[in-house]
Amino acid sequence: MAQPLKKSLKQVKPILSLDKEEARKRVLHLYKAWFRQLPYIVRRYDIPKNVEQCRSKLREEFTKYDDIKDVRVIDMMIIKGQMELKETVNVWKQKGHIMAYFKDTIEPKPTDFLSKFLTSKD
Amino acid sequence: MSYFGIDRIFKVFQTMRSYGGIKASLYKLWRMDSLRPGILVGTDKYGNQYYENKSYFYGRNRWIEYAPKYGFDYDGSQVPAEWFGWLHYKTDLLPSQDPSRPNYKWMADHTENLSGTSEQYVPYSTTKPKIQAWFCKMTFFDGT
Amino acid sequence: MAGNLFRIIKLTKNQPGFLVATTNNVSIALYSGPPPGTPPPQTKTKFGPLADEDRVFTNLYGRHDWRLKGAMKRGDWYKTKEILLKGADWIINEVKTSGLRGRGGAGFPTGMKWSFMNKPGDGRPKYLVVNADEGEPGTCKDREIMRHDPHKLVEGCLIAGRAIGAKAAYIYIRGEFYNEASNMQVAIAEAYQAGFLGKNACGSGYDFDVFMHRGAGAYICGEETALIESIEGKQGKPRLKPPFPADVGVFGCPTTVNNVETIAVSPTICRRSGSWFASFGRTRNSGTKLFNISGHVNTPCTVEEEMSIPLKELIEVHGGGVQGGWDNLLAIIPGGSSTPLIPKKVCEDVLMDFDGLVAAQTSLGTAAIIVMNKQTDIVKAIARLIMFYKHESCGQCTPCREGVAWMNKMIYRFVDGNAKPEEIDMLWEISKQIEGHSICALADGAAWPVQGLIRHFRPELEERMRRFNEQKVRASN
Amino acid sequence: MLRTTLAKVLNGAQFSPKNIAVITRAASDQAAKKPEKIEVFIDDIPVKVEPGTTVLQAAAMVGVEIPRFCYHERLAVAGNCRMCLVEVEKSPKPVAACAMPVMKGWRIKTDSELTKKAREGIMEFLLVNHPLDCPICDQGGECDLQDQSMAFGSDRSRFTDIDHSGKRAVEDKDIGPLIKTIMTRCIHCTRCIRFASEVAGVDDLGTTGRGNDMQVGTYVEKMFLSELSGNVIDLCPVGALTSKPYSFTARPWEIRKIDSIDVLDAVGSNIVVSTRTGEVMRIMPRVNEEINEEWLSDKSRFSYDGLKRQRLVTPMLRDSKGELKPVDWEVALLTVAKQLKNAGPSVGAIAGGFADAEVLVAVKDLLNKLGSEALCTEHTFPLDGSGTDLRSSYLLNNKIAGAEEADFVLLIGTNPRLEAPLLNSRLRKGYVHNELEVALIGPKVDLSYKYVHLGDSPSVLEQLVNGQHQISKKLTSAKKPLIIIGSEVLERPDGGAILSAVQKLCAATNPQTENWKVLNVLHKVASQVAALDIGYTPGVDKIRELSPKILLLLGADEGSIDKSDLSKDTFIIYLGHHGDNGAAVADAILPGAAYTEKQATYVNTEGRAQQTLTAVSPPGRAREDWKIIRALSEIIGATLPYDNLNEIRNRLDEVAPHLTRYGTAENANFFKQAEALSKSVKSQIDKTPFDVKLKELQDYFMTDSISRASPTMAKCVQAVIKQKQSKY
Repeated sequence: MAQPLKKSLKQVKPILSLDKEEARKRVLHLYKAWFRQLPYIVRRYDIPKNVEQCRSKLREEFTKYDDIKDVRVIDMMIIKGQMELKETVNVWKQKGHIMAYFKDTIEPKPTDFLSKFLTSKD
Repeated sequence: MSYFGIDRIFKVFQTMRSYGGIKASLYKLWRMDSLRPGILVGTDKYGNQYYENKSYFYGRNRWIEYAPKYGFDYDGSQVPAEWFGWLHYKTDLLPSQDPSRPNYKWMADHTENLSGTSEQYVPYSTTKPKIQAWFCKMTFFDGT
Repeated sequence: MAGNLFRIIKLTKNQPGFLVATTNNVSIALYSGPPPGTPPPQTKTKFGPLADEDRVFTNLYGRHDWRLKGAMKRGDWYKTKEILLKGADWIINEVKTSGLRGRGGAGFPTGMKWSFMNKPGDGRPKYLVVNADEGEPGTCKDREIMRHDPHKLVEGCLIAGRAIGAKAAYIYIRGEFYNEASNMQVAIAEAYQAGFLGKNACGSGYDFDVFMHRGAGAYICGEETALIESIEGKQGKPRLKPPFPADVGVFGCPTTVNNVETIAVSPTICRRSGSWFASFGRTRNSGTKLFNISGHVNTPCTVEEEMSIPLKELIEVHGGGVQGGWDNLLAIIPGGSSTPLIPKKVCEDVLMDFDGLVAAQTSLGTAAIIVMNKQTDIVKAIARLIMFYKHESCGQCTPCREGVAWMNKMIYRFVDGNAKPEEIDMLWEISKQIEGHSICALADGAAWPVQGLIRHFRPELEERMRRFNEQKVRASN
Repeated sequence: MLRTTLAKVLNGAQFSPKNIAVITRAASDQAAKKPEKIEVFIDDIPVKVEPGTTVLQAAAMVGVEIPRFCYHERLAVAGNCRMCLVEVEKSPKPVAACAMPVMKGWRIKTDSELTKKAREGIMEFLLVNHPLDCPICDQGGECDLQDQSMAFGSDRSRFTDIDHSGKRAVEDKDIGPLIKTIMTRCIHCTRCIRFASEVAGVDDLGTTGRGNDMQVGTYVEKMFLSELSGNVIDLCPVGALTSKPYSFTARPWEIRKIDSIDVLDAVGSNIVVSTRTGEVMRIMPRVNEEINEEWLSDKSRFSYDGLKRQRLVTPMLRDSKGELKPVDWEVALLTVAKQLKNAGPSVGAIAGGFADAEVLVAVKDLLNKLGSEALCTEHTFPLDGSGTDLRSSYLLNNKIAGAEEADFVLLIGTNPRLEAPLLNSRLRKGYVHNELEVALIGPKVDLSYKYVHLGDSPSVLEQLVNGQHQISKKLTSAKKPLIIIGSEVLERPDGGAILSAVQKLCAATNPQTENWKVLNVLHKVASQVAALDIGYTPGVDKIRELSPKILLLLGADEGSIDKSDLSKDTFIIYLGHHGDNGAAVADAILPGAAYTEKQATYVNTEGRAQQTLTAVSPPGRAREDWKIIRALSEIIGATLPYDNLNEIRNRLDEVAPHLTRYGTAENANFFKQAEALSKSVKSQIDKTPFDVKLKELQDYFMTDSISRASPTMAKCVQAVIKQKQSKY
């Protein structure tokens, strides 16, 4: 009973990629697409960031998930990323949505006693 | 003459003359973005002058020249109530000519809108604060 | 009895040898005849009128001298010392034999009440309190005793005090009884001077004091625990029972509270024997009794009569008959204002004693007969009584404080008929809600007259309401 | 009068075979000596009870609650509301459960038709004259009458007389600034009257008139002024007596309730703080049999409005003109830290009456790190003999609850009625129910019960020690003697000699009970015991000697130290929550939290550690006290090793383990050693007569920075003065 179960778990229906290599290609593809669009995004949205900053943010967003190994999860994230890209390029978003990546207005929570004391946050 | 538009040139000169020379005219143009000849129909007590030129199209034929003291800080709220009606075509009667205008002793002086300045009106809370803070009553160290 | 049995059981455990002898003794005590204190069996079938030589109160009408000299001439203070020397058990047995029941209204057997006090003492003194706060409308028997025969009461205090082992007696007299209080005070002073009271009373070696305490005229102070509170100097408000006064009474000491008449007849019982007293009236209702006849009779009076005398005979003989003849009678309140009234058809053959009146759904109370003939506005009469109770309620406990005031409001509307017929049932229910739910019996006394009225005169009430509504309709047209 | 009658009634309870209605705690204790339980049946559930148990108590044992209005377990039985009527099988009338002792084999039916009818009838009668103003009544939502009429009342009204004569109306009475009366709502349960005469010992309340015109009131136009008066508000089952300061401010269902501890005296009463929208709306007592039963003194109950006035909400620094200016925490902390660094070890601290154990230990750690030992409390305690080294010499060793068991109490230089009202209520309880005798050395004050006044001369104490006084015999022969000495006399210069004399006196007594402690010290402020436990030096003499460059006042507002005692350039830091004497002289103010705003540990006069809980957050920029010290330590560079409450509690545990055992009173020991050490004291007792600060009621209300800021307390003082001038 255990054996077929294991098998069926292994053989799942692929979303996009059949193996790791293919997934890797797709990720790189997506990365490049974003990379190319960045100058236009900066101009169209009139955000107070230059292309260089946006590139590092892009890299940061991608490397954030570099520990994910499951192909299906990677595929899902690729789909999400493409959706994001499309929404961004077509200006379906607004300036705030783009700036949300940078989290400029979010203050980090104080961790040490003194800053907690001064900000009155416990 | 009018065919060649020479009369307009005359008019320009006429206007400039009525303003008191080229320098004064240029200043007016700078201040008010237009040069318009008109008949001075009245002055209110704040020094604003009201002009009318019936030859202009209706809607543009009455205007105000704000008192020099305002400089470039003029705005519509500086028009007092009694001239407002004439200026906005609510009435054709000048304030001095209208017998039906109420004029009582208790009527307050006109004030302009002070929003955005340091004297602006700010609403304040009338509820008592939950905590009343303590403030020092000038006690010097030596106890005086 | 339980004590005896307990003692036997205990003995058997410790000393089996004594078992036979002890049980024998007990069996002898049980089978040789009725125990001491049992009244003689009933033989009479006709009761009253009382012969002159059988009267206890021989100066009821004040025709003779009320002071010590006159009283001694009439037999008071005669051989009191010997009675005292016979001891508490003898006196209590004699009173038990006489079948004397409390004359204050509730009719509790006096001998039994006194015997409650004969428990082993705990060092606290015992007291006798005489309830002379006679405030029940229609009742005027105690004042006759106190102003015309005060020495009977003083002597009764001494004897009753001896029976219960009291140290002193307090006579709590109603504030309005000024002359009666004066006479009593004189009588007490005389008794002290003659050596009948105080240290070594009557030379019996027994110390006994009698004090007078004048009340301030509150009806509720006639309730025994309220009376105790009042003596203690507090507001006259009834206490909770238990503890009964026999445990915790005046000043926290065991106390017996008795009516004036109960105390005043006890010397005569001791002198003429309990079985003499028991020969009057039916069993369990024995003795002679002071009856007050007032209202619509030709000669209102207070009279000493035999118990169980028929009501009609009492009124005909002593009251001179109802005004306008017996047929003009409407209703009678047989035992003071707090007892339910009885209509004429019941009055025909009812016997004036505890059991006879209970059978007629009323009560002997203080035997104050209020006669009402057909000129009486019966609803207004009862309403006036409720107003009295409302005014005299102490206000301590809820049913009485709120309920009686409410009843008063309603019944005054009933006088005019300004109510709906359903409200009669409501009033009945309210009176039932009051009855038995309060600390003392005042609330019961306030509820009963209303119940009596509704029980016997409901058509009258409905008729008034009908008339009132008709009038209202007519007025609005 | 009350006392003698009750005492005799209780005697009767011992001897008479029938049982007695007045079942007080003392009486039931006595009955317990004769076990032989009797069996009764409540709704057919059998239960074995002690003889003398009332029906109501027996029903409570099986979990059946019988409705009641007039009955209250801590007051005498009145039995006048009749709400508790229940049917007993074979009894023609229903009996009042609160007053009727059970008899063997009784079958009590609390749910029968008769019982229900009786309750419904009583409810109807109560409502006949009760106004229908629940929507505007402050008791609405926590009203016994409301609840019970829902549970036991009829579902419809038949009060037809509302169309004819209406309801009764009663004029309201002015009985002071604390209690609002709406007498029309009164249902005459007389709980307030019984409380006043039995517990408070003020026979001002009573009934006038009778029948339907009966009124509860003060007989004459007089105010009901007592240090325990507020409790009648809790006792009142309806809205006849409500709290005046709380009136129309909040509804019970809007309120958040937080259990806490009172710190306005050294008793440590348990309280419930009711808050709404971050504001303390009222304070009510919480039951704790060992401390306050369910009473609360007026100062503790009503001075909460002082928590909203005169508050320090922001750090302040004195500028060059000598004026205190609000600043940020950064600025304040940096300035103070600079001063501290410059001063080096020349630092002193004085702890006031509201300082909690956490801040006390934090300040001690900080100062020790800086190399200073000048840690003092505002209130002095003699250091001669064992001094404060042995706990036994500064605790109320026999506990508060133990006071009511005593049979002889000697009070020395104290007025417990005003210094610790709830201890005094225990003494009064002992006096009323337990034949307690009290003697007092000190000024003659009204203790609400009779006592033998031995004069205020210290020579009386000497006579007692020598056994020459007429009362000496009583003291030595008493089975449970108590000696309660006020902390105020120990603050005298000859306090050591007095304490030593009292130690000797205690040694001369012969308590017959095991673990009975004769010596008891009554403190006046909440912080003192914790401070002494942690190791603070009592009294400010040390500060005077050292004259440190920096003085830290931990809410020290009693003016125990004067600016003239210090050098001109002493920098004074005030850490506290109220702008009072201390803040006025300070150079820097660090705003702390009041007791309702922090989770903090307090130790009461009997050595019982208890903690307050945060009911509201500290106002403005105020912070919890120990955190301020912790922040300061970091800026100085001598960081204290605790960052959160748990860590500082662990530190507390290291210093004195009993400080974190909440709810339990750690017993003192080494009595013998303390006594032996006290013999070494050679100083003589002064001839100055003993004195206490709080003599009369008007002295009671405003004693500390919170109550001084409270308008309600000011009104109370005015009311007492006004009452004094009136002819009643």
